[in-house]
Amino acid sequence: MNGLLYPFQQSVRRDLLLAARHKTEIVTALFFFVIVVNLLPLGIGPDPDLLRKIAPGALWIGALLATLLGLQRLFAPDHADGTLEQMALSPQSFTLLVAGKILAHWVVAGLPVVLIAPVLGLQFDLSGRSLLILTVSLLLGTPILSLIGAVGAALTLGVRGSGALLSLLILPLYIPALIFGAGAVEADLAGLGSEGHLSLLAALLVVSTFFAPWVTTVALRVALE
Amino acid sequence: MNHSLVNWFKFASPASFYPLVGRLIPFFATAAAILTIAGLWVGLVVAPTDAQQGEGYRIIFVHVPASWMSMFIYCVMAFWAALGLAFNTRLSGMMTSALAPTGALFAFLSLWTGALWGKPMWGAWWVWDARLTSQLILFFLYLGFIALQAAIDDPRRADKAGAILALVGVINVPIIYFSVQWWNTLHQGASVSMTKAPSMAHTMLLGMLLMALAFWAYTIAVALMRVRCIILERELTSGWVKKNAME
Amino acid sequence: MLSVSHLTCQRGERILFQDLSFELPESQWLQIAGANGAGKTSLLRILCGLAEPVAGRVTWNGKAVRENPETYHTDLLYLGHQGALKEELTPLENLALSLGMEGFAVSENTALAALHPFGLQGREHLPVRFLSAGQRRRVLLCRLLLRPASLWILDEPYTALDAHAVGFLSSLIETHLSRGGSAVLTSHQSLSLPPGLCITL
Amino acid sequence: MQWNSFNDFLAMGGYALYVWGSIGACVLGMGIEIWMLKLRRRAILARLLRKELTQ
Repeated sequence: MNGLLYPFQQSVRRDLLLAARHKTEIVTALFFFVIVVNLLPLGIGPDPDLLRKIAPGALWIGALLATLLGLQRLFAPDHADGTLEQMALSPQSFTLLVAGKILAHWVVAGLPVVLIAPVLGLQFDLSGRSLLILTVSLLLGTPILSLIGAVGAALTLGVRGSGALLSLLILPLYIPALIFGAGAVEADLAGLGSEGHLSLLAALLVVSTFFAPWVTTVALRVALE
Repeated sequence: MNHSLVNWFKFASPASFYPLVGRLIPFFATAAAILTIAGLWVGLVVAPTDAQQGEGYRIIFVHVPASWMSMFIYCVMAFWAALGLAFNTRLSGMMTSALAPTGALFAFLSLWTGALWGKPMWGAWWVWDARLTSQLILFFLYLGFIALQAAIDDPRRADKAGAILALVGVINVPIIYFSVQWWNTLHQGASVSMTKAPSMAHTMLLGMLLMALAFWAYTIAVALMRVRCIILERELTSGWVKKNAME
Repeated sequence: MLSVSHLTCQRGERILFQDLSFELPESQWLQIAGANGAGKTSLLRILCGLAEPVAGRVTWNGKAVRENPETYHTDLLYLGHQGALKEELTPLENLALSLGMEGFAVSENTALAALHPFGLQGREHLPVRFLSAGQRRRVLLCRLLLRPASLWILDEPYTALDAHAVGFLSSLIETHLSRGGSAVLTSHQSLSLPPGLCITL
Repeated sequence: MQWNSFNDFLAMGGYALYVWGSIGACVLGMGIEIWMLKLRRRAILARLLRKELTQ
């Protein structure tokens, strides 16, 4: 038993290894994000001024949906093959292992979105400064989506129709993150500065990092009964 | 099913709670009826016409109490949820599930009456006003809770999962209200706001208070009726149900 | 020492068992017999602290198992029905990572040394997907060698094992008991083990 | 008393649709909720009776 970090790191490593064995899955989640965001100009029209206005909202809603897509595979496979039970019975704190899984989910579902966001931002004719703020807001925001989403995934584990149910449960809880994240760029363009939005987003991140893994563990123990 | 389950408070066990509730329901039901009639009478007949909004403002006599109730019920649900998780009494889970549909109804009525009030005043059926938007999100939270409980078959797991969602929700409600407020001031500069209630004459306040009490009594009566149904559905096998289900 | 008092378990509206009490002292083993669906697995899950009984208490060394699970779990090793193995990972990775997550750093050759007595040479680097049910079971049983635990709770450990593996597992259990450990098993076959307690649900 | 005749009361100063629409929705909503609860209770008692007869 050496330290608290080792089990956490092993939990992250296992999920990343599993994701690496399913490379196609990472890529499909990313392409889903790209396609959803690119649908908007096709639906709304190519006018640059309009696109620049809706760009933050479009990218954020794309990130929201991409994370939601990935949440299905957060606990369900482990529940099916019994590894989740073993994690619940581990001498290490179950919350720590769950936190590891959530971090791995963010690395697989959230990080690619953050990395590709600037490229998509160019499609929406965003200026350099707005691109930077948008990427920072996504960098702060996507972990929140994974954390809160994990609570929903745990609550709907093994429940019939959990796909639609998960989005109904979680999307209302995503709204503060969406408002602060997408609003950051808007505020900056309006000259109000984006510090307010980004600091609130960071606060949301700290609060959810602190509470979400514990609540997810409680929900998982209920699901495992 | 031995009844030696040690419960924190005597009527926590559904068997002794069922007849007790049976006697309370008529009391709350009549109180709700009387208060509603009194409230509508004061609101629609006695209360004076408003200077700016004419007679249209009378919608607040149902709109504001409905909004209050939708938020109040969610907090009561969170209270029962916390109780259920802490003391593991079956009854708390049943109370939470019994309250949810009524809360959802009031959230919907608040949105419906808000739209009907917005149309004559601001010319649009839906106004992206901070309070109405938050009310809409609260309605989604209710739907999420009801959908989650409906999707889980095992009553014990449904209670616990619902309790967790209610507590997560009740923590998020103020955050959502704050973020929508923040969003509203950014985009509209708060020019259009429903929160500015018209100057409240004495009788108007009385009318709203009566309607709030009426909705409150109504909620208790309906929630108790529903909790009796839930008790019957869940305890169908145990002996006592056969005896006094008719009470 | 594991002690159970007045345990009652209910699934849906059916009561599986009622007022069950027993104690399992050190170096003793307990067989739980009973038809399928009699509640054997439910009892095991209650003993592990995964499920909550309708009534009754389960204590390990005097402390309730559900109070602070981490201390109980350091002594507990539970093998359930399911394989608890990741299909895409190799047996080596499965063992190393699952034990790592329990805080036991396992080097590659200790894991290899555990796999060989179970006749898994040459398959250490093959994803579990390609292994047969029996081989998967044996990979799982390697945890018994690598994971120090004083209480073993094994659900149908002998299923899908060939004669050699059955013998090896029985000897493993015997050495575990001789070192003061205790074990709870469910099984349909008659077991070539020293006489132990038995409960029929 | 604000209204000098019953029709004025019904007209509600030109906002009849909105005011009666709101109050009507509330009364309707509450009525439906109570009615559905009655149905639900009757269904449970019927199921109880059927179980009783079969035993």
